[in-house]
Amino acid sequence: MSVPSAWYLVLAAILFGMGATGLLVRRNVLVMFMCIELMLNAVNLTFVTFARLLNDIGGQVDVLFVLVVAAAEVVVGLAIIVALFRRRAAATADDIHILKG
Amino acid sequence: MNAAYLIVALPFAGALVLLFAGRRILDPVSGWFATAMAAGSFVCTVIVWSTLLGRPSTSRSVDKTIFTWMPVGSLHVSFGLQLDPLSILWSLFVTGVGSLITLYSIGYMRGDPSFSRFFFYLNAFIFSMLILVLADNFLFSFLGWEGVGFCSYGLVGFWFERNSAAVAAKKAFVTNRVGDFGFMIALFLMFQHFGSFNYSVVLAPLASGHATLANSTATFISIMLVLGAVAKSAQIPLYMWLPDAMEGPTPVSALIHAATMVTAGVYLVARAAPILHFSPDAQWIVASIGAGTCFLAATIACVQDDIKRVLAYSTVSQIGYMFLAEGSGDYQAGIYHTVMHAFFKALLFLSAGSIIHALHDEQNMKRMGNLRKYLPITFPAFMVGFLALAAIPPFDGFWSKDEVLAAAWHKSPVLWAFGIATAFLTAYYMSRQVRLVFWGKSRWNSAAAAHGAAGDTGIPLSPAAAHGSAAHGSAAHGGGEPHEAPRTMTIPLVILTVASAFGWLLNANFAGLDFINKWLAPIFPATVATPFTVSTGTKWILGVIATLVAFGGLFAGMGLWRRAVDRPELEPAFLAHAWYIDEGISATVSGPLARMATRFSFVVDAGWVDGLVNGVGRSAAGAGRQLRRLQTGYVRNYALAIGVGTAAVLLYVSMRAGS
Amino acid sequence: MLASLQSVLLADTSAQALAHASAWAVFLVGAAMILTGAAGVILLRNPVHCALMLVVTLFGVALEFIDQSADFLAAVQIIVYAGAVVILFLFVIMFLGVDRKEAIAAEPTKLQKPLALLMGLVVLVEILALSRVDHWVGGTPALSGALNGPGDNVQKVGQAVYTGYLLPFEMTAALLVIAVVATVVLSKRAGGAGNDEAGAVVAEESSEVTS
Amino acid sequence: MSGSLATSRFATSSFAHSVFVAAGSPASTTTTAPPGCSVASAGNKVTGLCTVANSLHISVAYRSIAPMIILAVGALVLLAVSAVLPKRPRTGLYPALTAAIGGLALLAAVLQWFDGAAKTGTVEIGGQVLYDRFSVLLLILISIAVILSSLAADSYLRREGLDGVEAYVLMLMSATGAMLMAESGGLIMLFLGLEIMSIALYVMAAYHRRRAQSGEAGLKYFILGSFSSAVFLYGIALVYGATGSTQFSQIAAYLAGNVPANAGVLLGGMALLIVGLGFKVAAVPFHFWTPDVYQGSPTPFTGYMAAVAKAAGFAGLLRVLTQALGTQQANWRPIVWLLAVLSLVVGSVMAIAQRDLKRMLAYSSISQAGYVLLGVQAATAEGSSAALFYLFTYTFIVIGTFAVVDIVQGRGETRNDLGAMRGLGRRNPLLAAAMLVLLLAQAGVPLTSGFLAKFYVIQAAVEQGQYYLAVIAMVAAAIAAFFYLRVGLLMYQAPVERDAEYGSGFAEGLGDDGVIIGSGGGASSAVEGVSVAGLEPVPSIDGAVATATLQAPPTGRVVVPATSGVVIAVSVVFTIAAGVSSFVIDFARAAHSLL
Repeated sequence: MSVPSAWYLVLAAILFGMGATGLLVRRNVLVMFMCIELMLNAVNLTFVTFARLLNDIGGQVDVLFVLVVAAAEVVVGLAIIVALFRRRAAATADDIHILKG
Repeated sequence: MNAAYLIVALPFAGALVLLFAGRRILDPVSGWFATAMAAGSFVCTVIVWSTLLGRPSTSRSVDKTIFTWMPVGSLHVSFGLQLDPLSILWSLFVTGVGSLITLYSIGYMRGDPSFSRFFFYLNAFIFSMLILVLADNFLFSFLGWEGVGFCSYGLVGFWFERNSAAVAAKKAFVTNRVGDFGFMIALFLMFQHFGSFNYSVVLAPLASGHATLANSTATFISIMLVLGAVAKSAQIPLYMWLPDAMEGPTPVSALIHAATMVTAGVYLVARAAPILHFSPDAQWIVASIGAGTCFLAATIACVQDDIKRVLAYSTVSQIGYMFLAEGSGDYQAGIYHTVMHAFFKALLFLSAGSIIHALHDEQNMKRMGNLRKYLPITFPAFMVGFLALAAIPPFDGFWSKDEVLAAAWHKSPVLWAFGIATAFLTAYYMSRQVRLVFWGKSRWNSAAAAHGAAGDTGIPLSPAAAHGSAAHGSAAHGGGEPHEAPRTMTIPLVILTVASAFGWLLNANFAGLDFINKWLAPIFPATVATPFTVSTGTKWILGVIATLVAFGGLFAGMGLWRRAVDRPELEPAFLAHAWYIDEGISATVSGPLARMATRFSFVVDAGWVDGLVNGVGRSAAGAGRQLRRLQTGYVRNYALAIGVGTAAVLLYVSMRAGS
Repeated sequence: MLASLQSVLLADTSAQALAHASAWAVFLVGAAMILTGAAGVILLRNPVHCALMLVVTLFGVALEFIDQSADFLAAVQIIVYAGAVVILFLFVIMFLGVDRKEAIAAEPTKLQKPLALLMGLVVLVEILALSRVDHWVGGTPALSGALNGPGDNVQKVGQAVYTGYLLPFEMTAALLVIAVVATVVLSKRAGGAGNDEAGAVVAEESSEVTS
Repeated sequence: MSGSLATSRFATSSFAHSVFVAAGSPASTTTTAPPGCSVASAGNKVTGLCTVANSLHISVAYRSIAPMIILAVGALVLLAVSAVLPKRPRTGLYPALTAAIGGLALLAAVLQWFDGAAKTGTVEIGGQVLYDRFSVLLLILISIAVILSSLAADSYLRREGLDGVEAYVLMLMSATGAMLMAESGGLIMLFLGLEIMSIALYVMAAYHRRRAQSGEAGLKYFILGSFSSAVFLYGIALVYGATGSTQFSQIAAYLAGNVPANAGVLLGGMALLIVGLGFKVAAVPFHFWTPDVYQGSPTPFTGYMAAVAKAAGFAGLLRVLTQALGTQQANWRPIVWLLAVLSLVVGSVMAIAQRDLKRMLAYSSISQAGYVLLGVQAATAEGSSAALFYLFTYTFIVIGTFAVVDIVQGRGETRNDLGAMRGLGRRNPLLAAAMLVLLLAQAGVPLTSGFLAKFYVIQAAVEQGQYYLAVIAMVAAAIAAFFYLRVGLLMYQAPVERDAEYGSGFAEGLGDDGVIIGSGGGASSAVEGVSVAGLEPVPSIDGAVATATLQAPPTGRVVVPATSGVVIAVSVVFTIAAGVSSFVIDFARAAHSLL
């Protein structure tokens, strides 16, 4: 009836790829974290599109769970980041590498 | 028959006590305790043996389960002792020779700060070796196999503060790991094919002719088993660790690296005879390895200066004989030679230890000489051992070697030719040794003066020796004069001398005294080892030739080394360098390959075996270091690695989806 | 508001072409927002700007949800993401005082960036190759309840959540407990009271969404 | 928790555990009468729920999720108790309560084992829960891990001044998530369980407030974990699109009856699922987080993490691969094969190069994951039960090992290098003996559970004719033997105070060669400090430099806290008992009924 699903799915795939790339190239922990949100949104878009294609409500419910998980992840993640960076001026992921080898 | 449990329990208990309480037991007591345990085990073995002897020959195999272990599929592997002629024969000489050497060690190790640790190892070794031979399944036997390897590792590296001892121990350990792989793979194949490890399931049907085995299966299993045997018994191509293992204390060389552990490979091949029977190829491999090793090692032994290294190469060479006999299908001859060898080689090593002891840690034969005057017990003992090893009738070695050579002749005259050449060389290098050590001028005066202060535990510059000299130092020994060893050391020598002189009577088949043959007959029925006979005439001719050759070697050695000590023309460099095998392969490997390899930090330098052995450790550690660089600590790098992995997996499935 | 917009679009059955065109229009607008926002997140140097660009993407995704008759999710998307998550991001950025430009040039490992770009591209190409771009779907339709048909979207989602997805739905409570405990634990350090509140706020909000 | 909420909204009845979820559209189900909805039957522990509107039904079989509920409710009880109690409760209250809750869960799980429904295997609660012995065995495992870890954590947390209720709540919640994974009947459930477990573990990794390493571990684990979760989730979406469902049984049914329109999407989804779960079980090349996180996390939590996260991850992997995607075996086996080989080799090789004890154990756990993968990739019932058995034995071994490490490292986790183990044989012979047993078990020495575990997985591979894999596994085992043996020997060497030799010995010996030749018996020779024999003499300058980074080993007697002692004793006893008898593998055999 309207836009073919493939368009949404390719869009989602591009968004996923961008999110993944962003995670790998950015050094700011918070921005890396935002990139994870981008990836999760790509997945949500994929779920919704498949739900429409399959005429199945399940896909939409799955998105609901992803949203909840994402919210909880954000809380915990930001708490860890705050706990770790409270005394540091610059918050880049590269500043944290005591453990290696 | 309940004494059967005691056979293994006594040394085990001894090892445990010495491990946990050894430090609290005073010096000689722990040695006596260990000796008592080993001797008790020997007594139990004798009891079991006599019990079995009282039974008809067909029912001399008893399986005593200790406990049921792992369930594999529907089948339970039980750990038990299989008391049969083969295992009992081995146990007899393991415990017998083991007790004597433990006794001898009391004197030899006196004053060593790690005295009780040494005896812990000895008891643990005897226990492991007994498990190896008495186990009723291959898996249990493998435990013993690993156990003796561990004890050998601990004992070779006993004086680990010396770098060479540590390196030698490592070499022995890693070389044996190679063999262990073979054994383990054989185990898995065996389990896959038979569904069991038990001798009664795997071997008995084959031995009784109720089952057959495909040639390919038999060959593969056999080759893997032989790989294990070759590593443990120091045969080509894995023989290099044994001469280096002489870094250990001399009683260790006598017990582990001459009489018992190195014959584990011989035992394994004999045990697996029913499998080998279905693979002529594997038999040929065994025979060829034996022939090649006995000759190669004998040539190298001709030019060694270190008294123990001569004996070490000689051991490699003699085990080659045993393999030769087994590959030729005459297992009894191989085992006969094993037993005889245990007697005379233990005797030779212990005598050598006595000599080293007397000369305050001198091991170079070129700095000995004229010792017959000073060592009234050691000298005749060594001479008997020498005559037995040189196969001069009527001593031990002659009779067993005669049977080995007859079997080799039957298999192929080429194998026999290798054997007879080795016989000549053996007589030659042994008479050279005797000449250098006991006759000629005393060349040890200066040496003794230089080394006299080092102490008497056999190893120069070791803290053990330094410690020892404080207690029994040069003052007690009145300068550098060679002296006979204490009684704990000479008694075993005397016993072993008698055994080396008359042990052959155990299997004197011309007089109907072929006890070992008859005893082992139920283990090697016609379905396992195709019987063959060499006609009496041929046997006589072969025997006469062997005797002549042995005397030839003896006279050659005695004559050529009558005067000079340094005869470079008789000590060609290629032999002194052990045929350049180490160096040769080292050159190939460290040439273009090394240049390539260094880029990846795989360092191959010290020679073939060293390169291989250390290479395993080094390349693993080197690879580890390289990989550690990937572990940068930067979380984004890790994420990238996950990304790369994801891309790779996706790439793979895209190819699958595309096809 | 968004839901009503969508119902207007769907109600216009008399002019299918218009509906078609409007669906495309919504899709294209959404796609543009998504891609612009994503590009902004990964390219802009100031984290505050990144967070704002994230909102753009989130709105774009919500638009696409509406376009595919996921009204409820669109609403949740806006409320949870734009309303809570991004606010929290901004709060933390301000709290930590990291709202400065990132020195993108300084790079401890040289290969990281080119490899990262390459990997992103490779993964994308592979996913597209696997789907052959427009052959995405197989499967048996409507196993957990049909999407089309009578009833509105919220009702259907609710039904599915309280029947087949009951257990997972209940178990999300565990996540919220963890989130609360986590913030308490991690903010125990001396002088870090603000963090505590931030965690609690989000935990409350997300529990509202799910209950 | 779930029950009360659900009953408040829907009409309740009590029919037995059978589950009915309308598979068609709501319109079609109006004609179908909800079966059993009005029938009150004997299921006393079971509450059935029937919806009124549109006749969608769900019944909640509580007994199938009893251990999970016990843990979750237990966590809330703990929180409540801590809120009610005065400021500082009696020491040991929380760990005791946690262990008791774990014990209750264990009891429930053991009862489940004998439940007829679990024996045959049923699908419960709207298809979200697979109730079979496979799950139950893992529930037992997780309960045990909770009990042991809570006991082991007690002394650590008190020593570090971190005691409080939160750690135990997090542990219980993460165990709930792990149980959810083990019992999951579909990908969504699996994902939720994974997230519940992981998010709690992130916090646990960052739990030590004063250690920078702990925070770093938490952050790294969190970023990489979220990344892999997103990848995993995309995999779920793709599989959902390709098959139309996220339930394992329905995916399998669809794939059994149909050829997917485009296998590519399915395979892509499968690949991403493997990546996500491969991350959780620390398979190479998704392992990079492991050493850092294991090293940085509080030691008892590391043991817990290694046991539970691995077990749950493998449970998910087995469910997904063998149950949902069993038809795609030909496609996933090579991937898992490669992961197994890489994990085995990289884990062993890297462990040699380590000086930090926890880090070495982390790499060792990577190589252990390789062995479990060996069982997974065999794709047979034998392989699955071997993998289960491996996980079960590894739980005890790893928790026990980290408990010992915890005792040795001392306050502030300052003595984590291998040298800290030096002289343990004298400083506490029993502890050293226990550690030796656990190390030998990890090395796979016969008569320990570790040997049987390795044996079974290799056996499973050999049965599939994969001799190469068996050989690689054995080579890896041989390499691994070096570093386990190394620690074992170190414990029995004299705790000399001579720093220079000590430092040079370790820094160089380990760095260069990784192989220690030394005395097994622990002689008192003064020169033993140089018992690390590299090939070349040790350069003393480097040694002196290295000394600066290493601490002198203490020589006093090591005191074992009672709770940790119990944990170690239990681990050792189990390790030996499972090594010499057959009961565990019998359970594992019985557990693969659905696989």
